[in-house]
Parts: sequence; C-alpha cells; structure tokens
Amino acid sequence: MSAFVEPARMAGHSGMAKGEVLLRVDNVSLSFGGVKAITNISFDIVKGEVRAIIGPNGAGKTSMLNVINGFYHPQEGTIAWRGKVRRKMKPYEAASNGIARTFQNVALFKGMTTLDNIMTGRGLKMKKNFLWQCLHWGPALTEENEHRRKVEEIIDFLEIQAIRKTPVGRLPYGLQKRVELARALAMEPELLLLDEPMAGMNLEEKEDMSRFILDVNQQFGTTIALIEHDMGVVMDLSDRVVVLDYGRKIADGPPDEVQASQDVIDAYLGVPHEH
Amino acid sequence: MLYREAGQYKTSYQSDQAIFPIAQDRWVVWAFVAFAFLVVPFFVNDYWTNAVLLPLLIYGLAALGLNILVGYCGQISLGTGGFMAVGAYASYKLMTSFPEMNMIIVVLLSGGITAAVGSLFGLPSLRIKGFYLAVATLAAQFFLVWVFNKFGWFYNYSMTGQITAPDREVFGFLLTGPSALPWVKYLFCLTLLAVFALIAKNLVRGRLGRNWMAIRDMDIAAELIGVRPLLTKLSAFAVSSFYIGMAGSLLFSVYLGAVEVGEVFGINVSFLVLFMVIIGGLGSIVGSFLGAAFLVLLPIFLKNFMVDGLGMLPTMAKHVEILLMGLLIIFFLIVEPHGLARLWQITKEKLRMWPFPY
Amino acid sequence: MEFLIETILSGLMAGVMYSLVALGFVLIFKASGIFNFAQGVMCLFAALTFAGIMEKTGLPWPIAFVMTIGVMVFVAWAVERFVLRHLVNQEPIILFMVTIGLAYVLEGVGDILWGSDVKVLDIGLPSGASDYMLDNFNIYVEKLEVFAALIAAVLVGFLAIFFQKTRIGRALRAVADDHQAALSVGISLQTIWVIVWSVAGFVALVAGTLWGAKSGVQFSLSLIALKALPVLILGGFTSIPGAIVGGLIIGVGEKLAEIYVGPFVGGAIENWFAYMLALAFLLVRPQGLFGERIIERV
Amino acid sequence: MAGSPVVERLDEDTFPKILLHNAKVFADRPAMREKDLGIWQAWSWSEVLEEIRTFAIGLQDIGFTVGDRIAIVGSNRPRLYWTMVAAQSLGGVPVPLYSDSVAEEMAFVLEHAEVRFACVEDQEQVDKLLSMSEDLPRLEHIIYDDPRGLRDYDHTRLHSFEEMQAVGCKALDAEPARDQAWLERIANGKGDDISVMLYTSGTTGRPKGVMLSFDNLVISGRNGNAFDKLDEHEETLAYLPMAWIGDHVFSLAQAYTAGYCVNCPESLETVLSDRREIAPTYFFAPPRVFEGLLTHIMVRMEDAGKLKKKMFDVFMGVAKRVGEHILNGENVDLKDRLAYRLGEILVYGPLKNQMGFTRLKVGYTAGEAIGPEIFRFYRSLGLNLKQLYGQTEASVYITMQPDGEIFGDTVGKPATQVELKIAENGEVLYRSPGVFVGYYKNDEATKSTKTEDGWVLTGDAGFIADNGHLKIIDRAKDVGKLTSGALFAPKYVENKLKFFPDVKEVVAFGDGRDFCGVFVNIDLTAVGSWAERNNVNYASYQELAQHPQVYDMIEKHVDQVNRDLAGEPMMAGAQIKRFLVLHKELEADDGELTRTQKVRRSFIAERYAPLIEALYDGSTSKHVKTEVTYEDGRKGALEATVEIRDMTIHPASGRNIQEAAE
Repeated sequence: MSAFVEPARMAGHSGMAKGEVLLRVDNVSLSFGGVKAITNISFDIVKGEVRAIIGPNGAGKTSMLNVINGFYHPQEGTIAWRGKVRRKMKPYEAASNGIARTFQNVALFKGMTTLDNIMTGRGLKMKKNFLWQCLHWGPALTEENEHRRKVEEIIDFLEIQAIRKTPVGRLPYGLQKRVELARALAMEPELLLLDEPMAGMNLEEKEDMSRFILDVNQQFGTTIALIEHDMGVVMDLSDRVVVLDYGRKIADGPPDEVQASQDVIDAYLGVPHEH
Repeated sequence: MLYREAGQYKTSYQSDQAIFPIAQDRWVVWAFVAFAFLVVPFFVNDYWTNAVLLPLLIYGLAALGLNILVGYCGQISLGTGGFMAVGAYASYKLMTSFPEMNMIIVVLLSGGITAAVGSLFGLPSLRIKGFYLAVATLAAQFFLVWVFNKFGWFYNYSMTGQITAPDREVFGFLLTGPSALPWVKYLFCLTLLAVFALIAKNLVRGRLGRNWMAIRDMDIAAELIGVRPLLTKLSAFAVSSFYIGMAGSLLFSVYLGAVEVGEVFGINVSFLVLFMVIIGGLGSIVGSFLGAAFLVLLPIFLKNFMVDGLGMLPTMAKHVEILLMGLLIIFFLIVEPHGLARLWQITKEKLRMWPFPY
Repeated sequence: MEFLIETILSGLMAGVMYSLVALGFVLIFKASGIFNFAQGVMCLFAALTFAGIMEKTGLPWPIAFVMTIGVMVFVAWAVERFVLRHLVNQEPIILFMVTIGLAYVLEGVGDILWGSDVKVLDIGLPSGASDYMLDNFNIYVEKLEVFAALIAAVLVGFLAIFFQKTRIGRALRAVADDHQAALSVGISLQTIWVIVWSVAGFVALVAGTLWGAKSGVQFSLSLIALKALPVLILGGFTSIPGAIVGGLIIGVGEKLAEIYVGPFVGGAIENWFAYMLALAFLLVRPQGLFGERIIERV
Repeated sequence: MAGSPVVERLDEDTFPKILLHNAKVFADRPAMREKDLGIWQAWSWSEVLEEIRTFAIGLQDIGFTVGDRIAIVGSNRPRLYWTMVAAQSLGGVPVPLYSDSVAEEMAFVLEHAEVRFACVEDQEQVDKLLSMSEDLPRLEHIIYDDPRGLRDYDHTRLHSFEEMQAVGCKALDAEPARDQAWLERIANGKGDDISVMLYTSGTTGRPKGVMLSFDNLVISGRNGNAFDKLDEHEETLAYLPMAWIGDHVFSLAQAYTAGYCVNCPESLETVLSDRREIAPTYFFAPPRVFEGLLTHIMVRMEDAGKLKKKMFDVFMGVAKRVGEHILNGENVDLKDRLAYRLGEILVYGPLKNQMGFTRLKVGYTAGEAIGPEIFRFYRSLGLNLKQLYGQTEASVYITMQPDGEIFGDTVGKPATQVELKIAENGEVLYRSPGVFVGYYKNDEATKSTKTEDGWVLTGDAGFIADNGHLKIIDRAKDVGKLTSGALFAPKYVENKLKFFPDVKEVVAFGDGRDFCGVFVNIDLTAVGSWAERNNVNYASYQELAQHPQVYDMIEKHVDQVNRDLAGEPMMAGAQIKRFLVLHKELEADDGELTRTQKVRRSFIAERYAPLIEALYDGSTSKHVKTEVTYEDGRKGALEATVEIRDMTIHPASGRNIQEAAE
C-alpha cells in the first residue's frame, strides 16, 4: 500500500497557496441565438475550497461550468485563471491547464473498460511518441506501466477494484459516476468541476460520493466546484455557495448564510422575480 | 472448457496488459503463427496463393486499416478503394523510378504516401460527422480514381493506361512479376501482415488507441479531458490510410501484377472492405481478419458450389452470388450486428465460463 | 450567353433528376433515421421491373406501371417485415450497412428476373429538342428533360401536399421527430415504415423511368444514386426543399464546372466535382443548406 | 498415534528464528503476496526479513520492549502479519483483534490485554481506537498501514508503517550495533515464551485471552505440515479474520514452518476472483463457504442449455459413483476410470478452474459440521477436502482426517501427538503439545478448562465411532434428554436438516419435553429459484414460507432426516415429531442470530413462545405477531398464521455409524 500521488505534487501545478483566487469569472454573459443563458455573472473560486453552484432547473449552472472549461465562449466578460485573464480557449486547452470535470449525464466511453476509461484521463500526462507506441516497448511500455500504477492508485482510492476490467456500459449508474470521477482525477486537476455528482444515487451511494469528494479535496488539495441539487449535501460539503436563478447570480457566500437569504428561498419556492 | 485460468496470476502490469493474458490463448496463437510461417509455405501452390491466401492477407491488411478508422475512431470512410489506389500507384512509381529499392521499403513508402493523402482527406472530419463524413470520403474515392486515370504521369504514359509490376526481388527472391514463386509472395505478405497487426494492436492498447476510442464513444467528453480532436482523428486517418496504402501496394505489385484503376480500386472495393470490417467486427483486430476471410472465402465457395456443383451458368451464378451476398450480409447484421469478432468472443467467454452458461 | 443559359438549363434538368433520387433518401432518413444506400438500386430495380414487365408480357405501359408500383410496395413490405423489424434500436452504421446489403439483393434479384442487358424503356415520352425554345430563344433543350422536370415538380408538389395535409403524412413527419408521438397518432411504426418505403419506392420508380427513358435501363442507373449523395450533403439529410435546391445546385454546378473548369484539368470531372463542391460547402456550413445550427450540449 | 511421525524439535523454536532461517534457506522464494494496485506484489523471504527488521527497530524507537503487547486490527494485510513477528522479535506479544467487532468489545480486549501499541489497517480502525482513547489510558501509539485520509491527523501518537520503517532504517544505518542487538534478542527467545494472545469471543461472558507459546504453535504447525506433506511450494489465501486461530496457524505458523507463500486478497469483494487467480494448493474454509460455492454452481447450472445440463448431470453421476474411490486410490474398473477421465476434461476440471481449486493439494473445513452431500461433492471432483476438529486452546489441531480415511460425518482421528478421551458426560477431552498456556489474567477459567495433568475440556459432546474416528454431536451443555430419556442433541438434528439447500436455519426443541419439534427457516435463494421454476407465485418471504407446496417440500426433508436418525442407535429417539416453517427470516439485527450467524436458541424460545406452545399443544396452526427491525433501524410488526405439521416416527433400525458414513 503506498501513498497516493503526493499531495504536494497534486496541488502544485501553479505553486499557488491555499486561499488565493484560482479562477475569477467577471461579468460573464452567454446567450444562444438571443436566448440569454447567463447574465452578467461574477464570482470567484479560491484555491483549495469546495465551491457549490446551486439554483433551480434552468438557472444556467451547467452553462456556467461549460464556460469555465472552455466549451462555451461567453459573449461578454472575462475569465481569469490563476490571476491571468484567459483568452478564448478550446476545452482540451482548459484540460491541459488543469481543469477537469464530470458530467450531469454520465459521459463515459461506453466501449471501454473502467481501467481504459481512467487511463484515457492520463493521456495529457503521457508523452512518448508515436513510434514508441507502435512498439509498445521500451520507454512507451515503461510510461504505460507508470501511468497504470497511478490509475491503480485512483482505483484503490475510489474503491473500484472489483470492476477494474468491466466494460463501463455494464456498470450500474452509481458506479459509472464513480468511474467518471476517477477519470477526472486521473488528470490530476487543479480545479475539478462536478456537474451533479450525486444525481440519481441512493442514500448510501450519496454518502460514499460525499466522502470521496471530501477526501479528494483534503487529500490532494484539489479545488472543487460542484453543482448539486441535494441541499443537504451542498451544506455538508461546500465552503462557499453561489446561487443562480434565471442566469443571474442571486446570492454568494457561506452555506448557512446563503440558506438564510430571502432571495434564495424565493427562487426555490418559485416566487416570481422582479428582475 | 479448455481454459484453466486458475493459478495464472499477474505480478506485473506488463503481463496483466499482455495481448493474450491467458496462457491457453498464447499457446494457441503461437501454434497458429508457427503453422502459418513454418508449415504452410511448404505446401502452397499457385492456386492457393492466388485464389485464397494472398487476397486473404491483403484484404486482411486493408480491413485492419479501415477498422482502425471506423471501428476504433468511429469515423466512417467510403474512400478505401481510392486510398488503395494511391498505395498501388505510389509503389508503381517507386518501383519504376528506383529499380534498386528494396520491396519492403517500397511498400512502406507507399503506405506513407497514402497516409499523407489520407490525412488530407481526413481534414473535414473535424467539422463534419457521421454520414456527412462518409459522403465526403466518397469524394476522395472518385477524385483519386479520376486523377489516376487522367494523368499519364501516374501510369508512365503506358498505352493501355494500366500499370504493370516489374520484376523485383526481396532478399534475393523474386517477389513480383509473373515468374515470382508463390511461397515468396505468401511469406512476404504474411510477414507484413503479422508485423503490422502487432503494431496495430500496440497502438490500440496504448494512449493513441484510447484517444481514438474516446473520440468514438463520446467526442465531447474526450475533448474535455484533453484529447485534441483534430490531431486524434487525423492520426486515425493517417494510420488507417497507411495500412490501406500498403494493402493497395501489395494488391498491385504482389498479387495482381497489373492494374486498371477503375476496375480494381472502384467504389465496390470500398464497400467490400467496409463489409469485411462490419462483418468481422468493429473495433477488433481479429475481427478484421475474420471478416476478410469470410468475404474472400465465401464467393469462392459459392462459385464452386453453384457452377461446379449445380452446373449453373457463370453469369447466372454471378447474379445469384450477388443476391446471396446481400442476403448474407443482411442476415448477419440482424443476427450479430457486432460481427464475427463478437461471436468469437462469446465462444471464448463460453469456453472460459464452462460448464456455466454465463 | 445562349451557351451559358443552355448549360444552366441542362444542369437544372439533370439536377431535377438528382433531386428525385435525393428525395427518396430524405423520405426514408426522415422517417426512420436510416441512410438508405439502396435508393439508387431501387431506381434501377424499379425501372428494370417496369421495362421487364412490358417486355415479357407486352402489356401497355400504364398497366405495367401500376404493376411495378405493386412490386415496389411489396419490396417495402418485405424490407420492413424481414429486415427493419429485426433491427430496431441498432446503431446507424449497422442500418446503413444493411441497406448496402439490400442493394446487393435488389440488384441480384433484378438481374436474375430480368437479365442484365441494357433495356430500352419506351413509354412514349416526348423526345428531341424543344422547337419552341430553339426558335424563340435559340436555346437547345431536350423535350424529355423538360418533361422530366415537370413530372418531378408535380411529384414534389404532390409529396408536399401529402406531408402537409394528410393524416398519414403528418404521422410520417411526427415519426421523424419522435417515435412515441407517431404511435399516439394511432399508426403503428411498422405501417409507417412500409408507407415510407413504398413512397420512396414510387419516387424511385418515377426517377428510374425518366432516367431509363433517357439513356436506357442499365446498371449505371444505380450509380446516379451516388450522385444524389452530395445533393443530400448540400441540402441536409432531413430537408425536402433542401433535396430539391441541392439537386439543382449540383446539377448546374456540375455542368458549369465541366465546361469552364474541366478543360484545364483534362476533363471528365463530372464524377467527383459534385462531391468536392459538397465537401467545400460542408466545411463552411456543416449543417447543410436547410439544416438547423447544432448547439452541442453536455 | 495416527498419521505421520512426530516432528523433531528443531533449533528454530520461535517465529523470529524461523524467519531468519527461512530468509537464508528460501531466500528468494516468495513468502507473501498481496494483490494491490491491480497486480500481485510479492515479497521473498529475505525481503520479508528486511521489512520486519526495519519495522522492529522503528518499533523499538517508540519504546516497544520485552513484554509489551501490540494490538493488531484489520483485514489480512502483509504488514499486519509482519507486525506480529516484529513484535515477537522484540520479546513482545501480538494481540490480533476482530476488526469488525464493536468498539465496546474491542475496548474491553485492549484494556484487558494492557496493550500500549496498536497496529491497524486504515483510517476506519484509527478512528475507532481514537474514539475510545479515554477508556484506554494505556494505549500510547497507533501505527497505521494505509495513510489515506489520515494526513491531517495529529501525529504525535500516530505513525505510518512506512515512517516507522524509515526510522528503523535510519537507526540501523546510524548504529549498526542495533542490528546485532536485535539478532541477539531473537536468539535469546525461547520456545515456551508467549507467542500470541488470541481472544475467543465466547457465547457467554467476556472474551478470554488464550495465551499460546511458540512451542504450541511451532510444533502444531510442523505437525500439520508433516501430516499433509506441505512444503515451501504451497500457496494459500489469507482471507479469514487474523484474530482467529485458524488463520494464525494457516497463514503464519504453518507458513513459517513450511516456508510457503501466503496471499492476501485485494479487497473483500474480490476474494473469489483473487482465489481463482492464485489457485491455492492449501486452503481452508468454513462449511458455509463450500455450501455457498455449491449452491452457486447448482443455481448457475440451472440456466444452462439442455445438452450441457445433461452432460453435467451425467458426469456428476459418474463422479458421485466413483470419484471418491478414485481419490482414495481404491480399485475402480477401467470403464468408470475412463468416464471419470473424460469428466475431468469436460466438467470437473473446468469446475475446479472456476472455483480456483485447480492446484488444490489439500483443503480443510472445520468450525461446524459440513453437509455430507456437500462434502462428498467436492471430494468426488477429485478435491482432497478434509475435515478437522480443532480449538484455539489446542492451536487448532485436535483431530484430522488422514488421507484415505475420510468420512463425511466424523471429524477424523487424533492429530499427531494428540491424546483424546471422552468424559462420563460425553464431553471430549484432549492433551497435546499445542495445548495453550492459559487464559490471560483468568486463572479461574484456565483451571476449569485445563486439568492439572494437561487435559483440556472441549465443551463438545461426542463419541469415538467404531472406526476410531471422533464424532461430535453437539455442545456438551446443550445435549439434553427427552422425557422418554432418549438423548437429544439439538444441533445434531438441526445440522441434518440444514444440509438441505432449501433450509437455511433450524431451531430444534426437545430438552425436557415429550418429543423433538423444530422451527425451519427456508433459504430464500434456493426456494425462490425453486418457486420460479415451478411457477409458484409469492409476494413476500412470508408468503413463500407459508406456501403449502413449500411445506410439502420441507416435510419430505424432515422425513428424510427422521429416517437417518432412525438409523443411528444413539439418536433414533430424537426424531422430529412436529415442525413448522417460520414466517420470518432469523436475523442478527433482531438478536435471533449471533453476529457470526449462529442461532440463539434461548432467545428464540422466548421470542416465539406462542409458537413453541403450539408446537407442543397439538394445534395445527397459530396466529402470531412478531416485532421486526428493518435495515434502517425502524421497527415494525409482522403478522402471520403459521402452519404446524405432524411427522411419522420411524422405528430405529440400528445400523452402525460406519455403514452410515459409507
């Protein structure tokens, strides 16, 4: 039994200390053919925290994540990553910058095994060239084995040893979600975006998942931004919460504060808003 | 049933990730390889090489190449015929321009040239997907065939417009031309196929292969974990075209000897190879060979059966053959859409689980 | 100037034929998501059957025509009963491959039944140049082509009405969007497929007849189907107007290219020009002419 | 004395000494493997020595010294096994605990054993220990194996195993003399030093700490190895609790004395596949494991195609007829031999492969009686499965079945160097080199268990059958008498019935009553699949249990048991006169079973008093209401009308034991 990836190395992408602003979203607006999905939203994510993004259905939460990892490009506003304003970037560039994510509807590679899915997440860290890969020998083999070991550490961490070689299509939903988290972790991200990591899970699975999320945050110092509907989970897990409603930000702060906010209560109760 | 996996424990990732992790599989494969390399060459004659073995090996190689693109990377291509033509014409030009060049180099270079052409036609794959892409690859098919027909430089301005393979040797044995010995041709193709099948397997179980499959299974998610779509798709086009180019090169230089582009590398070849891949099994190396074997052997069998067995007229037999091929393909897709490879896998699973049903 | 107009007109005429084949594709794709590669062979098969019936039985063409429609409906039924029914929920590529298999079957059956020699399809369609155009505008146009264009136009109009106004037509459109919705209309999916394939068969028959009347019924007829593919790309797989407009664009573009570009590259570029055109077009507008812009979601 | 010759007493009389010896003799042979991070990580004997050496020195550095005790809590991990020998090398005593025991029980043992150190598997166990640190003033240091989740803990009393080894390494580098001192300390160890303390969770009262000396374990281990000719080439799987004497002997005592390799599975869920990968040559499992495997095989075969099922049945028939004879090396005619050979290829071989028994040299089952059918099934496949009778107090071995003398219903002849006798009241007594030193801090219990001249009371009633094999019938204190004076051994009756796969649990009553009556609990899996095959519809367990067809089936089983009992002179009087099928599954959550899934007869008698009354008052049905606890802790009530059936009693036929066994 060996220690999982050294915490120092995981957190050390940018050499940023805990508490510094890792990502800042400034006045971002996004629309699709005239339909506003996000309107003038600003908030930040601080290194080492668990940040929750909540809000009723259609509040623009997933769009927000999509903006953060470069899948959508906002028409207005800027995004600063590690203190630098980011140019328009492709999702894979965001990935190589240390942003990983999971999806609301599990987006695993259905034709592959659990192991291969997670290995795919190591792709960015693997450097051996095409010719070595053809031979699957020498440096390429060594590299493959090194990364397999890292992946095994993640498998061990998330306790999915028993399904290592199972094609993910055959797994129950809860386990699929866990594999997806594993795949994201394999990227050793600095910022981990989780889009409803507990959707459709039973109580036990939710508890497990909460524990894993906290462990990831504590063990590796990974900053986490998550969207979640289960308020109990949000209150337990997160350090700060930002609340969206109809594409606008209506609250931002520690969980208990946000929970007490009248705007938030109204939004969840469906009280018509005055904007 | 014959599997005895108990006690085969892995102490390294290398052995765990081996191509054949189960000892019994390894034995069978080694026996098969030994048979193909050490026994068959002593018994081959012209009929067997020309009618069965060479087409099987060469189409096997082409199917393998196409499977990389379609089965592993999920990009449909109908341009196989055109790409094979590139390989064929490339090797013709190389053989005639550099008579001293080793045939292995010729074949590899032909593959390389095809890979370059293939990547070029793969460029649209970044923007278009699915059937749109399939149709786009048809452009390659028609365009390439037209080019080889139109420009005399490609066929050295020969009167017939055909290209004919000159006599070339490999390690002192005559490989091409009418008087080449069957076993030389057979071993040459077999070696290439074996080596490149291994390389293909290595690729698909490595990083590149996983990226291909990631793009195939869920391209958006793949991109979000850092897979670069264009690079990945282009690499699939390139590798796939490399294999197909080599197959085209072999088909022309070793197998047929003389080629007229429209006849040999027409759209029908594109379909034939695609069928091999589908019937063999998408995303399976062994499936590519099974598919090739099935579609090479089936017509021979049908023809022998109908013409020699039932005394049918050859033209009628041809019609019936087309009909039967069509029916078989439909039947196959209905019964096992995942191809022979899946049947193979199920059989293997059954044997492994024996005596249990699942 | 006249030459240009002549070229454009002849392109438009050829384009109409492409549109007809493309229409068959679109109908089936819309209703079942199947990329029916056999559409071209269906044209051949229909024309072959039509000509074969007339040749073997000597019946007048309208009766033979109706009989051929019957055969195409039978084909549609058989396809549904023996093929599609067993392939519900399969991946698109599998369905696509099945239609290639189907193409083989139709070709084989056609050849076995009617032989593979070229057949003349003479049903008294007008032929020769249109004197009116020649006299008044000094433009050479084949009467047959004008006639074909008219037929195609009528057919398109007929289909438009069929889809907009009739209950079945509406069900067909619904099924394209949502299989459940179609069921709620009260028509089984199987029936809908049979109808769609029948209509596609009918369109194939018309296209095959017109084409066959022009240049004889032979195997190359099935290759025009391939020409319909770039049309589809241009027009979008699901758009009927797209199929029409796309066909016209391809027809005209092809003829123009042959005359104005062909000579520089050694001619005979008709075979691939349409594809290149479509490809170039796709790179600019991946969703086709009439397709909707795709917003990707995760 | 039966079996193999007595093993010579060797110079290496403690495990640390044996370790040094093995590291020399078996240097590069694997001593231990663990499936970790997807592959089997292996340690050779010489590597194990280094691991233990550095850890021991590290342990010394935090103050571990002669006479200290170290608790070991966790599942089977190599490092936990090493900790035991490391502690022994320093003159300390390891105290392995059941990792799933509740905090209160654990606290008692820790306190009672006066442990100052604990080596645990992971965060879960660390948390458990920290949570009761107030009750454990003596506990000074906790060492953990898996660092996960423990990074932010206060590390003043907490150490990672790796860190301990690093400290040890550094100390050895700095002062090479430390190594010399360590080796001397090992050399000074004596065979009669205490090797380990194992706490037995008695059915009543507080757990007792059984002190076993090196002599006890080393001699027992060597005897066990000699008995089955085990050597350094064996492979075993360590998957049973480390606190249990069986695991201690199989995975440590015998492994060290024979030099064979112990394999630790990856996790609890993967034990099956891990066993298959390793294919142990020497394997132990309690009967329920073998039962489970057999049920699993049968259920899966139910779904097989007709032809395959037929083939399976035919060859299983062949195996049943001749398999055991072939295994015992008896004469079997050529035709059967060939059929069996073919069956080996088609059925037995693949089955053994599936179970991971392809390489099995000898397998043992003990702890409870195993169903003769189950036992025979495995033996007929050619697996040398045997039974033994043992106790913690005996360092396991009391009786064993020698090759060629295997009987399903007896537990074998006295093991090497074991003497056996039966007391007046039927209780079994033994004397052997393995007999424990005493209960820790409990002389009273020691005295009541071990006589002055070294005889140990097993607490089990039994008799020695004509063939010289011991037969256990029940716990001595549970054996009672019917009013007719006939002997009534409830467990004996219960086990007979439990051997039917349809029956999950049985509770027999009869002591001081007119006749024997039983409660039956059906096995939901087996009966459920039977119901499915026979189109019996049911909505709940309760409905299935009370289904007339189910009753018919159980009635047949009960009748079969009565016929069996009638054949045994001592037991014929205790045939089952009336039975009922319980409407509710007996559950540990409701207190009806112990945590180890044993029936708590007296509790059940109290809880289902109305049913017992009905059993003996002749009524044919009874309406009852039972309180149940659901999984989430809620309580509810279950109501049912339970049917009671009468049985025919068969006249005693008086066959003797040996015939019955054949």
